[in-house]
Amino acid sequence: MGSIARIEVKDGNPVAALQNFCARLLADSEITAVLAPRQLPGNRGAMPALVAAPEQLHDIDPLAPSFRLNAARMLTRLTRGADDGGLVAALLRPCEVRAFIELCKLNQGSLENTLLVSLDCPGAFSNTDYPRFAANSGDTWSLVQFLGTSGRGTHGGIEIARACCTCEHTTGAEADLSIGLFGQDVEKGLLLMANTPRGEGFMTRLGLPEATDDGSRDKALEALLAERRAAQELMFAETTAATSDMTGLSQFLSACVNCYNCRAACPVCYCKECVFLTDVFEHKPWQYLSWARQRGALKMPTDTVFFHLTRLAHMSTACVGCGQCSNACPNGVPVMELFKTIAAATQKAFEYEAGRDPGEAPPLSVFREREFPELTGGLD
Amino acid sequence: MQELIATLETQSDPLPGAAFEPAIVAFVCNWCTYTAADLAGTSRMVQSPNVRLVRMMCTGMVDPKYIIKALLGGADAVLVSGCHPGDCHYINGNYKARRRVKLLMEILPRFGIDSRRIKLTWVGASEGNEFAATVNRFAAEIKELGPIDTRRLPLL
Amino acid sequence: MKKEYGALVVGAGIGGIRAALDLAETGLKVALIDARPSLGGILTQLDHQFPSDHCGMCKMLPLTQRDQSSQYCLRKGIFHKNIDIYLHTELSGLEGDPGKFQASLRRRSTFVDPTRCVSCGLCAEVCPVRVPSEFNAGLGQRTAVYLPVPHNIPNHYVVDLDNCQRCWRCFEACPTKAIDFKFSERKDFHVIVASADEQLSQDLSLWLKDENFPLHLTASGEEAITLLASGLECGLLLLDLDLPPAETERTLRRALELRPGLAVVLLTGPGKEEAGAGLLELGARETLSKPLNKALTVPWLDKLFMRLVSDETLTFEVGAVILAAGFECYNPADNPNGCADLMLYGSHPGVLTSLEFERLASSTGPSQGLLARPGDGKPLRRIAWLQCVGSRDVKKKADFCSSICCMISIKEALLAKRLSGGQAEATIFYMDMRTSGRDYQRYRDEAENSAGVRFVPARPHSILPGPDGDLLIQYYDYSGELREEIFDALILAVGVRPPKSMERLAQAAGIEVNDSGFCSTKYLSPNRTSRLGVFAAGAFGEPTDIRGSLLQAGAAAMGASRMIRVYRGPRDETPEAEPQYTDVSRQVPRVLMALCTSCPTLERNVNSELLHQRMEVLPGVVKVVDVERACTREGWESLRQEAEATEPNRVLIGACLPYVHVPRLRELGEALRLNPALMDVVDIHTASFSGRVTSFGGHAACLASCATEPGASPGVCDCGEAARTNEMSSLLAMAAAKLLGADPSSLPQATPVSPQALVVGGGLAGMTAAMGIADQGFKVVLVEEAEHLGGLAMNLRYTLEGDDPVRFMEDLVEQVEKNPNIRVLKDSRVVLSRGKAGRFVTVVATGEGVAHTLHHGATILATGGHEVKVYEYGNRVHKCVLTQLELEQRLAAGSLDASSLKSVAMIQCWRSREESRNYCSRVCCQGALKNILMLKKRNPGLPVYVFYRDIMTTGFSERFYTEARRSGAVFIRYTPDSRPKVEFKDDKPVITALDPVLGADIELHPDLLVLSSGVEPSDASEIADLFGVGLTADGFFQEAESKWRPVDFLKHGVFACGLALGPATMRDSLLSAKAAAQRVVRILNETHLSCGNVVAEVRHTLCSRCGRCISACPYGARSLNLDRDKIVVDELLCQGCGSCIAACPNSATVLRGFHDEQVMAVIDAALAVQPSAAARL
Amino acid sequence: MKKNTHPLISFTPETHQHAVDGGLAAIQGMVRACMQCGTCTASCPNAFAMDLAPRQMWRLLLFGLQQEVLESRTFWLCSSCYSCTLRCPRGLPLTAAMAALKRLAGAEGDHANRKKALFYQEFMRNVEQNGRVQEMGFMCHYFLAMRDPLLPLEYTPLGLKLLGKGKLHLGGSAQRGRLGPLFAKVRSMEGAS
Repeated sequence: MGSIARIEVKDGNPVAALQNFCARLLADSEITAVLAPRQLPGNRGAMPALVAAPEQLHDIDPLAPSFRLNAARMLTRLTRGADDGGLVAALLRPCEVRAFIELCKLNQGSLENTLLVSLDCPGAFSNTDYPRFAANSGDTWSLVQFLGTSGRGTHGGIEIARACCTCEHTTGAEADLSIGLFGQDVEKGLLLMANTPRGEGFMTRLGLPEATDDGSRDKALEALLAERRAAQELMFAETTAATSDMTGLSQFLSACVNCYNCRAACPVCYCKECVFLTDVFEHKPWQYLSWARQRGALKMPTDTVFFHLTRLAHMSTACVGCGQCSNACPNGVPVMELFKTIAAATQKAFEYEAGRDPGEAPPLSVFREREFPELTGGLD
Repeated sequence: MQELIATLETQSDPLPGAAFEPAIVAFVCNWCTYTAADLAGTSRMVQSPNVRLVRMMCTGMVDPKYIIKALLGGADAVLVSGCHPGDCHYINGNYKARRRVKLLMEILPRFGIDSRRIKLTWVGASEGNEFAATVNRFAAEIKELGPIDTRRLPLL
Repeated sequence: MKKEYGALVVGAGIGGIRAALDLAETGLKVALIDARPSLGGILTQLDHQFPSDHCGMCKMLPLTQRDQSSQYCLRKGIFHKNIDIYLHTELSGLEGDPGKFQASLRRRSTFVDPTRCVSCGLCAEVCPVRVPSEFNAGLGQRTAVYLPVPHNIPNHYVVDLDNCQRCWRCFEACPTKAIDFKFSERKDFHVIVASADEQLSQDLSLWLKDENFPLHLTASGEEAITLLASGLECGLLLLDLDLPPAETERTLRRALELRPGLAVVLLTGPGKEEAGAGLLELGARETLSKPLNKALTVPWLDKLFMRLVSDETLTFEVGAVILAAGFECYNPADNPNGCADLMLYGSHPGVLTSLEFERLASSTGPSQGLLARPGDGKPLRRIAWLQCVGSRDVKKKADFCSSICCMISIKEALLAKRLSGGQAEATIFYMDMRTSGRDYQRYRDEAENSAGVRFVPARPHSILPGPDGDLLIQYYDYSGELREEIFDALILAVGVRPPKSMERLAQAAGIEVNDSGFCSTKYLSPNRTSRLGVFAAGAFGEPTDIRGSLLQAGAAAMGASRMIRVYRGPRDETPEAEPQYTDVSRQVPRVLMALCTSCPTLERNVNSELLHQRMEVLPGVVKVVDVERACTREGWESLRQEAEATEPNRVLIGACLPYVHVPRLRELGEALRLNPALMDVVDIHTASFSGRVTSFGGHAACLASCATEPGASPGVCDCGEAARTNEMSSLLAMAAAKLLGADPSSLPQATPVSPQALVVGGGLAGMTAAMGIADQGFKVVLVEEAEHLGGLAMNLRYTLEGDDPVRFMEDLVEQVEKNPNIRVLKDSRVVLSRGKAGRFVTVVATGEGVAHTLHHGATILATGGHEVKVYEYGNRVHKCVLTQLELEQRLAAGSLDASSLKSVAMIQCWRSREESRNYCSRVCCQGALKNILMLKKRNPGLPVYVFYRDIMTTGFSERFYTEARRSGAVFIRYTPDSRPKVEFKDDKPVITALDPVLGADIELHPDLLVLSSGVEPSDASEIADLFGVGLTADGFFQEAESKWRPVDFLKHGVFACGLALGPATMRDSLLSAKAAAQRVVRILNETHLSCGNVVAEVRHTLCSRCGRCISACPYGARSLNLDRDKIVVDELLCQGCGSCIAACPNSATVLRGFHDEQVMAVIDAALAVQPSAAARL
Repeated sequence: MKKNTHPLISFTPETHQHAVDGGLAAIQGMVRACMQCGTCTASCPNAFAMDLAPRQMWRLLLFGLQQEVLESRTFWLCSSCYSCTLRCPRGLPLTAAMAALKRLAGAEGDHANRKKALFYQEFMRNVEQNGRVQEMGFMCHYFLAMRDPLLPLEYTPLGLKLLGKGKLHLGGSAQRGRLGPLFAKVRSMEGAS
């Protein structure tokens, strides 16, 4: 357990306290900029912004329950191949931290060039729901109330995204620093915990008052996780039941129009261009005709199930369950439900957890000489 | 192109009540299993006609796409077969293949594709009889299992 | 027929193949011959080799310009454009001098025309003969017309004439008329009998009446000669020795004058043996004992006729000869002392030789890999191995160690464990476990500790039949306790013997053999025979394992290559041009499909019309033609003509045995100027043969329809034909789909080669390698860290074999320094290296601070090693403690007076063969023996005690162990658990140790304690990093493959040799250095290196540079170019395995010949439902 | 010595030198190339009764431990079946070495060894003369040679027991003298080896 400090909250405004925290970071000579969610005009939610000037921190709102996109991809652009020596401090949700770690394993970003700061995540609303939430209760008071419930229950009849309801990775201990909200009186103060040597270094330099762990965060977390896991189990069971055969899967995916937005929104689908959009899948007319003949009829566009199954094979071991796929789907296909269910299985099969440890190689990049004897009937 | 369609149109659906003959696509490595299959063929070993060999240089190059494509395209089963561990002409391709098959085994059976329809075996170049036996056993097993429903379903 | 070759390689086992490839790859034409009717030598029978316990022979195939040779399992066969293979062929004479030998060869006919045989096996089905199968080591039978190796390519039946009963059933059964017993030529085979014996003449004319040979009976030699002189086309002269001796001799001489090479057979009676022998020397073919009887004479004459008209004599002009005739396994039944019965070999089915066990464990063996006892079929669960059967046994004329059996037995024990699912108990009875290779000890340890193989140091002598067909083995263990154990089987680890044909071969090649019957070689020129220009490869000169055979073969190839270049002048400056192909990348695909119709089965079993119709409508197919007999030259000629008319840019051929056609595709490609990568051959023959009645991918319509026609049997009805036609269409459609998507663009540009080599390390290995390269006309830069050349070997003073290493090394240093092609950089080290095979740039810094930038095409790392420094057991504290090397030097310098010593003790394996130096150093046992013999020579009464674990005197060095024992040295075995303890009293060592034989502790007070500290490699981590190669846990270089690519690294263009590669004697270092030199010459000999047709490429616009492909590539062929931020492929390092394409999620990396589009189109074609039988047409 | 009692045998070069000077050297020479494979022991039909297995005896011999060697009864139990000689992979004349040890023990040994040597000598002479053992005659000669008046008494109980079972032959044999040439041949062969 690393050292713990306290981020004082003044005037019952944790957002201002975090803005202040960002300013402290920015004041550090090693930090060149801060990447953090910033409120969009018109209550549309928050999007990441790269802030280099402290005076521009006023709109920063890392606590807004809005998760318009996974910022891990943004951070990779800021870190891959960066060589000026400065660090970008990134305030991220745990799923963003884990996605970023996955992307770093794939050489898309670099942990060297960033200071990762994660925040305890109570969850967020989907992109379509957030404006409604914000319209109903766009003030600090309602935010504090939201944080107090840790995203449980409905807020003005609006539920947080299902990915968040079923998320068991609500804290980002993989980051250099993490900010503790759970179990805290967010109107008074937040916790800051150092998890890595780099985090410890900053902790010392930031000069925040020391704090002790009174166990309240762990207790709150435990209660939250119990609920989340139960929800997750329920989701897995529902999804498994709905997709237990090819007919079920087809129905599950039936609204898909092959727009590939899910893969564009997916933080760990790192390909410059999906293979399904390349010439590999530019079929010749006679091929379509021959398939149609073979099957009697051919659904157009083709390869929908093929796409989703292949995407599962490609990224399910790296899936962090952030739910941006569902968020991005224009047709309401419950993509997250499917992918998270399968990802849980594939990651378990390889004793792997996406984003857990930067030193852990992706399962499909390594092998052992002796493993999985059941595949070949125990024979070498 | 018209001729093609014309010929294809002469195809008829299987006769009702006829015995089910599974279609198995086998991705085999150039160095071991393909040569074993060739040996089985040239030695006239009795082997199931249900298998179509797709020669790969190494099982390590069998993309998960290929297996998914085959199963969605109506293959009743897929066999991936290469050199024994430690034997790979390309040092370690078979180990990589094993991980990929493991991955697909975690995914596809969850959608009703019976895990028995995906098989990984090691068959060395001189093991013609082993290849024939593997194929025959596999074909018999799949016959028992019945046809895969991807061919029948109006798949997306 | 007279052909010219660069080299003749005798023996097509792995040694011969390696040597032939090494020469062929440098552009020399090679004739590869083997007396057997099949390729591959003994390894065709062995499926499993340690350490992988499977095969890996294919790893020997060329890595650069690999499309010049076959790309399939090497155990099945090999093709290389520069190698002509002659099987069933023996060397019968070698005249002339190096550079221009005249080699005569005898090629025995197989009586089967390979261009006609389709390996259908109908001949064997009708053959009534049953003889033990050589392939299955006698476990099982074969017919007289048989497949020598069931998995060869090409695989044609052969007739074993010696065992043939002349029933001619095979001839009648052959559907393609491939078997030719020369019936039509009988009438032209005139037989002259010269005999005064009327009865004999009468008998002969009666007996031979039905054989159709024109018979000419003459009563005297004169008459016979007259007949011959008259121009009679005589095939055989039977000369009766009962004619007056002067007459017989005159007749023979005259007959041979008139008809050189005429077969003259002497009819001898009792008392004529001597006369017969004399005439045989004059050129008579053989003798036949009188009185003749019909049952023997007629078949004999008939077979003689067939041999005479079918066998061929070939004459080649060759620059050098490599002998790689291999070895044979010792047969316990051959033991002159009749001990076979003691082992129960031959009388008990549970007693097998190791070769027989290998066949049992093989899936192509008699039990198809099931470990069951021959006879009663009992599963083998308790198996014992008995080492040194026929080795290390002076009474069996084997004062040598066979070198291979220890590791074979360990491997077999592990194999037994694996095949029995871990149930088998394996016990190895041994005298010394000779794990004398770099990683062998660890292999043994794993077998012992992880797999539970039991090692018992004892030699059971009494093997008795036990209960239930089992075996009772009695032995005294080391404590002197008599033990009895029951086993299901006993495997005799049989040693090796020179080939049976050795004497004949040695005579034909004009070489000497040693006392043990192997080819005689000198210790410090291990690749040379006694005849200049004739080299020994493989295990021909000394028993050795695969690795050793390949090193020996590489060294022999180096010797031969050098010899050819020296005697034939400088290399040809205009090497054979690579074929130029038309660029068809902008053309619409046009596939020409040719279907071979030669096989009657095809016609009978397939609806050809329907097939044509289906194929013609396939996309891209412009024409479907029938070719008669695609397996013949005429067939290909007609195909070529057809292709020239059609102008296709893809060619697909449906025929049989696709592998056989690979060379022909190259030729067709050259004729059409079309890259063979755009051609393919599909086996439609196997499908046409199947007697099955099912269709693919749908439902078997025929079963239902056949049922409606009573009496119609499956396979005969039309539906069977339909099914076969379906299968065939599907196969062809798949291949067509693949061809259609083939990438026609030209390959990446060939890499120009810098014709210079860099050798790092100026010791024995480095200097030898440098000489091997320089002598072949290439420049070499030799970099040595020290101020003098020579390295470790400079410290040696004498060898066991009596050579003078000091003189040898001084000569070598002088030769190197004087060689105009070698530039020596002493006191220098490599500081930087970049590049790939063909083009390296390396910076070498000298001690004075001068930096040399070198451009070289290949690199040899020979950084050597040194004797391990000893700081324990009182060395460097007490003067009486020395290492073996120190003792050798002191003895040589005379600074140690052996006669003043009262006793000497030696401890072997000091701190080696256990972690952290868990390997045998290979040199210490020999070093100790050398010193013992020197001490004993100077002071015969000197007691010498040697504490040892296993004495590793492999090969012929065994005799020095015998000699050391005879000289009176006492050898005391110890184990790592009870090692000798050393204390010092009054500056003298006091050694206490357990003598396991007596079970008692002994205490020694020697004057001198000598420690065998072993060798370790020089620190090569920096060099390894610079050249991007690996090191083993012990710091030796990690070669690409310990058996099959012993001097290569995975990174092509960099090679290793000598002590840096693993513990080595001087001889070992010489061999690996020469082998490495030849590998380098292979690269330098080219002006450009081009990659294979199957090679990976990156589509940069799609690439996300995630680097998964880099880590997936087993050859290090991929890297991230930081300047351009691109993944780049070194197309020479890339071997086309496709690991990268499966690792890449979006097909940004592609493999030529296996694009995603192609593979998916093939899958579509495979799954396309063929029209059912009922609906056809 | 079958049980591993691990007695400490201490060597000094001096004891070894003594042994080499003694009559043992020649016998050592016969078995020097021994590599302790144990084939001799495994082949020996009498090994079960020996106090030292043949392999162990050769070992002691090579260590130069004359006293320990001569104290053993192993070589006395050698029945010259030549199995070991036939099977020794090193081709050593082991049976001859056994015989040489018998001779050495007879010549140099203590009372116990002389006793065994005489017993053996008389046994063989008896066999050579009679073609088989004439127990009565053999024992008489042995007692005479030993010149120990009390010795016959030691053997009386055994003698009576054997006599009772009809195992003692009292004299008279048709085979008399037939084995002479065989013994002569063996003597000449052993002399030669």
